[in-house]
Amino acid sequence: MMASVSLEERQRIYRAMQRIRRVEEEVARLYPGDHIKSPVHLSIGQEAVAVGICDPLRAEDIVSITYRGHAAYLAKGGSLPAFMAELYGKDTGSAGGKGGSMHLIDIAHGILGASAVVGTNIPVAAGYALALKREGGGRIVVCFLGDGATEEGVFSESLNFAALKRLPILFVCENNGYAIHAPTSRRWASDELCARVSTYGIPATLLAEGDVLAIRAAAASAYATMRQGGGPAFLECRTYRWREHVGPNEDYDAGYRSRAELEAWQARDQIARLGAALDGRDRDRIDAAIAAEIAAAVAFAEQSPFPGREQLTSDVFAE
Amino acid sequence: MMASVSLEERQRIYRAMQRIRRVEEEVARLYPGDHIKSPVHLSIGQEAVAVGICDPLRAEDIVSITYRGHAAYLAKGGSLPAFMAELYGKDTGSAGGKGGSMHLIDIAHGILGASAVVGTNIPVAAGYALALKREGGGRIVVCFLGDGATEEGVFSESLNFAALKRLPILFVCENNGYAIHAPTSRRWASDELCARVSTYGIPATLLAEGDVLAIRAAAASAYATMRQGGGPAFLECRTYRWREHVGPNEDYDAGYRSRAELEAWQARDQIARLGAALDGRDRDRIDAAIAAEIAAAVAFAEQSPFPGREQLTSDVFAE
Amino acid sequence: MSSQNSHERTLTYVAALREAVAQEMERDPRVFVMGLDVDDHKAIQGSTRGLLERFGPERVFGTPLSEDAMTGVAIGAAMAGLRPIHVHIRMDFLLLCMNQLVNVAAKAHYMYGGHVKVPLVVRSMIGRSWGQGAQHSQGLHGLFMHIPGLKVVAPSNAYDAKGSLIAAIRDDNPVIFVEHRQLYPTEAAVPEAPYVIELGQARRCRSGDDVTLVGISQMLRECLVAAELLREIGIAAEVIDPVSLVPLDMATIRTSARRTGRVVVVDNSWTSAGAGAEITAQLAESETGLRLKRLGYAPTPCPTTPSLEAAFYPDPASIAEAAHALLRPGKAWRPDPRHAKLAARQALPPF
Amino acid sequence: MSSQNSHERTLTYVAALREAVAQEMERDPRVFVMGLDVDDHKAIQGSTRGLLERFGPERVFGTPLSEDAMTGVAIGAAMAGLRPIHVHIRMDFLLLCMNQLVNVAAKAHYMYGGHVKVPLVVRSMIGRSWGQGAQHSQGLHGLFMHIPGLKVVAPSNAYDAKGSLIAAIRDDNPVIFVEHRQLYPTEAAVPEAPYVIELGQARRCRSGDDVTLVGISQMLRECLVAAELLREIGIAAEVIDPVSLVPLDMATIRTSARRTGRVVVVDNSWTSAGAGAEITAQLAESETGLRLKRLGYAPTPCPTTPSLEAAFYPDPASIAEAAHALLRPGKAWRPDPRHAKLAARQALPPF
Ligand SMILES: Cc1ncc(C[n+]2csc(CCOP(=O)(O)OP(=O)(O)O)c2C)c(N)n1
Ligand SMILES: Cc1ncc(C[n+]2csc(CCOP(=O)(O)OP(=O)(O)O)c2C)c(N)n1
Ligand SMILES: [Mg+2]
Ligand SMILES: [Mg+2]
Repeated sequence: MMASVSLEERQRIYRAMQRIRRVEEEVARLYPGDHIKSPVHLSIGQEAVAVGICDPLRAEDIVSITYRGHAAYLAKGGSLPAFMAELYGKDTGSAGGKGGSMHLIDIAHGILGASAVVGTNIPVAAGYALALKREGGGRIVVCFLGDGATEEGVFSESLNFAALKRLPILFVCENNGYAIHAPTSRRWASDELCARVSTYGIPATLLAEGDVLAIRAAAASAYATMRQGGGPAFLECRTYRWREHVGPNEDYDAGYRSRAELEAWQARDQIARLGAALDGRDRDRIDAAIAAEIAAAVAFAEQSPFPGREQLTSDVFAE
Repeated sequence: MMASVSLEERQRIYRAMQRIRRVEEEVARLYPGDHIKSPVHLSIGQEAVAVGICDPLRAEDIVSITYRGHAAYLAKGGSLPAFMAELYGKDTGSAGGKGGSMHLIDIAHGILGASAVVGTNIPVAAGYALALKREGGGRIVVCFLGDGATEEGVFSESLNFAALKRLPILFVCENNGYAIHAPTSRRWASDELCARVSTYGIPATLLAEGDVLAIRAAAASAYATMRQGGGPAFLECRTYRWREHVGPNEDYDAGYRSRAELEAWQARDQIARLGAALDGRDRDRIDAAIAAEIAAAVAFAEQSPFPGREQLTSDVFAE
Repeated sequence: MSSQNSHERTLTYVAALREAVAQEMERDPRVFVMGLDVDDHKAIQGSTRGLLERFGPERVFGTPLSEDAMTGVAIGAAMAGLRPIHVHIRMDFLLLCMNQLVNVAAKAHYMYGGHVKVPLVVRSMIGRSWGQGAQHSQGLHGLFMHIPGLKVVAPSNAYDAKGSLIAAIRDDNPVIFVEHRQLYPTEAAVPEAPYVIELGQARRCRSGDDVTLVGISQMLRECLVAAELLREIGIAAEVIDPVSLVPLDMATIRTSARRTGRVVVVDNSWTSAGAGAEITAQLAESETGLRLKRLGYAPTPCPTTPSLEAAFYPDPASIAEAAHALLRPGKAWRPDPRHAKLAARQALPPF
Repeated sequence: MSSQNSHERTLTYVAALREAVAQEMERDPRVFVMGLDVDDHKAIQGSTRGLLERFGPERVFGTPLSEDAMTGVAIGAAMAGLRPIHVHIRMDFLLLCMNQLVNVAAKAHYMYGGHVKVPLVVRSMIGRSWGQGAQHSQGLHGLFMHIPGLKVVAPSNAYDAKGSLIAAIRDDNPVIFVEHRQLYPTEAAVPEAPYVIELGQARRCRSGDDVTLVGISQMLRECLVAAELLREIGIAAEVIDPVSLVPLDMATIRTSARRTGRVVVVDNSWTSAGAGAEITAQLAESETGLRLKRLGYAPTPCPTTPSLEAAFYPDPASIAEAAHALLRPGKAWRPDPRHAKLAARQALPPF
């Protein structure tokens, strides 16, 4: 797969994944300092999905993200300073400090607001796709969702509607094997998710390896069909959350999963893999730029003011 | 199929279907007189499903019915006088006049209360099955649902849970092709319902012909497995509602469906078919007994008192 | 309504709803209608009749039975700049939509720092009639009044129905629009040209100095009859229609209450923690010395049998009785039921 | 609580909940616990810890993310004679369960003529803390108070938590059991033997003649601190905990209101059409001349940033200020915020 991807593309993909990883590591580092004012659900380990999916998107396309949405937010081009300021609860945050980590949004970059209620974003994304279909300009929506979200009835309802109306939407299930601490084996009667989705007439593909280039290729091919009115598509991307469900730490001592599981996924870490294939100096240059960008974003967040009291009652209703 | 079924069984099945048909025809006849005090959703034309499913059940088994539940209520052995009195809004009705046609119940005969909110009975039935599984006595639950109910998210959620816990429950989809006036083709992205259900690991069978003996055989074989811990099963029974969605009349002039559709189903009407294969005098004897039973039930309903005012506030809470 | 004269056109409530939507769809291509059965021959008891033929299936479409997802779809479309009207033939079915309405629609504008809007109208009908029973007759507007970010409107007549529905469609926020099945055939003078009834303005429908009756949705009509019954025994009742519940025009209610000193709030729902509780509590917080009383559904699920259903709802007689009790606490009085029925026929049509 | 002495055992709220469930499961094999994550190592912040080990996976099990169906499953199991306790780590998630809770659980006993019972307990937590935000911190008990057929309990301390949870489990009706995250670590004297706190009995937590403070759930604690602040300026506040909201012991509240003439109702939710509205309206209907005031969440979704979140909630200072305003309408007064914090530390632990 790697051979067919240009050097420039490989650099871009490496950069995108590494940037997410480094941002989240920084969030984890800062977290105990109580500057970050809301619960954080880190994607460390899952970056390949967000990047593989978002890399072939156009700027005017839309992504709908979850409370575990840092990766997709950044991959789609969401503002890093606004992100960091939002985590800090600042007036300059993406939601003016009212949303926090679980409610990231960046409409200018096509990122719909994240919801903290699992599955809730799925029909909303479908509704956005309905509007884009009427618009007729070939724009599409990507809807991220977790493996747990597929258990919510609204997932099935949304699939049926999207297929019925042939909406331009790609559903991406980030299957990290767990909902909080419960493995899929204790929540799913079977793992035939793709087979189930395809009974709606939605092409469904399982990507079991976490390979960023394979994900990207599958996404790109789905988009091409969708832009021509091909209707919805579905990708199940197996992946792995390296940290605890919520918060900055690891939790392999909790007993619900083993470090061996982590190690298997770390062995195919896409950042390491793509990084290793780059020229060392190129990689260092990229890494240094990322570090500088993150430092600037943190400084921006730190220096921004908190929203004033009068903001409490603003924006309840749109005028 | 018919050959393997004894004369006694054929008489019983004919009687059960004919009794439902005649009861509902009587309801339709009475309806304009305003004695019946709530909306009625008739099953005329669909009797074969209720009877095929309920005939092999044991008295101690449970069925969960819908607002279109007259047929299953009667097939499972629900009291006819209490049914008629309930439609009349009388104190002697199955719910003391508080429920009406849409909320039939007969706990003594294993009939869980019907709900007027589509799909709502599905998880409730699964919960009952959970209790029966714990009981361990081999009792089972049958859950009736319409084709429209499969679109509600709770249907998918319930399938997953039932399969995960291997609950003793048979889901029976009475697919009459319409939800109110909307055909499945305008609501379903595809008709691969059985394929979808089977992805949960639930054996799913389509019975497309409305043949009462085929339905009965499929149900009986499912029950045998379920009683031995085999977990849930699913039957999709195609059928046809001869009358309007709600109310006593036909509605082939409304434009949403053709009389030809009706006629195709009437041509394989199971009551006519089984009736024709019986000895004429046997049939007459059965029919006369049904007529007498219905007349008695109507008289009972008419003569019963309305609930007194004090009933308004009773039974809000169980003491 | 304000300036009726004999040349004015009268319209039923249901026709007024239909006209409001058709005119708005004509004016604004972003407006569209979705919901179970909006496009069949019954057309939600006529309220969506003709829209499909006129605006086509892209702007008028039935949906699968998936209220939860369809609400999310409407919200997403609204975020994208369209202006959906999501129709439910029963308000009871909104209980399947609560997560999307409360957790998303109500909060999105605020929670996302003002970056999105949700111009969504949710039309639904209180289904009272002929043994509809516990799950097909609920008025649930009180639930939505509890949640910041939702507007709630419940017009009682054709004139307000048209104007407030147009206002709701033009509003950039989610609006829960509450209809009542028994209001559908009622008539009022309704101008043909589009007009807006501002949300948050109550209407004084009848003036009087002895007692104030506040009637919500169809209960407004019951209050008008009750006022007639009270007039017959020399009590002058003022009757107020809040029209919109969020925003709520307490000023008009308060002004009346100050004058009469007695208020009966009659809701088309349960009293406990409902619209009646809110109005009563606001009055009690700002005034002392008022005599206040709420009426609403009996504190039970709705029974189907008419012998119980009749007692479940407030009616002109019970409203008049409650008003009388506030005025003359010692003396019990209740209008003769047959006479109350007669009065209803005389007092009401045409509205 | 009533008869504390130094030999009594103290327990945290969370331990009291756990003990109540364990003792009831021991006593009655029909009782079982289900819900997302009840069986993981976090055990719903400890409130279900140890149950799985003790009672096994048939009686303590996690569920898929399917709140709607799981509520139906619990209802069905209850109809079959079991006694489910369905646990939600956030009350916000009950919005996915509204159809089953309101259309089925609340109505089943009535709608089916008394032929079924639904002995179901729905435990859920108001999630306030650390930037939980708009969708993870709501108190929604007001919605359930609107619906006949549901009981609603919201204990504010470990003693009541144990006793009222046992009462809820033994009750033959659906009970919405409201917990508050910030109450979990609070301690009270809690007898080891099982005991029942009858639902529908309010508790007078502090007596005083000048003003009555009614505090719901965690707001009871804020009221106790406010009472301290008021004492410092010579105002004697009576503090009442309704404990259960349905049934609601208005007699106790009314008796206090008659004596003090002034009532502030402080809820852990929005005021509009909520629990505060109900209590205020009932007072206003039966008494005239009371001075009444509601406090609750700001009329907005809950913001995450602490600079706004602090102003979103009532606190001892704002409660004391409101009480003072009822007593001395002319003069504005507000306790010094730093002093108010100090008072909180002194007034509260141990409860
Ligand atoms: C409707 C709802 N139920 C429960 C929760 C609590 N909860 C938060 S995250 C989560 C797990 C979701 O799992 P999954 O969809 O696989 O996403 P992941 O966290 O693994 O990315 C749960 C149960 C919630 N937020 N919303
Ligand atoms: C949740 C819900 N949505 C909508 C309705 C209105 N409604 C009543 S019956 C019905 C059609 C149901 O179709 P189906 O499940 O196929 O059953 P059938 O009536 O054909 O037997 C609808 C939409 C309802 N009762 N409940
Ligand atoms: Mg997951
Ligand atoms: Mg059907």
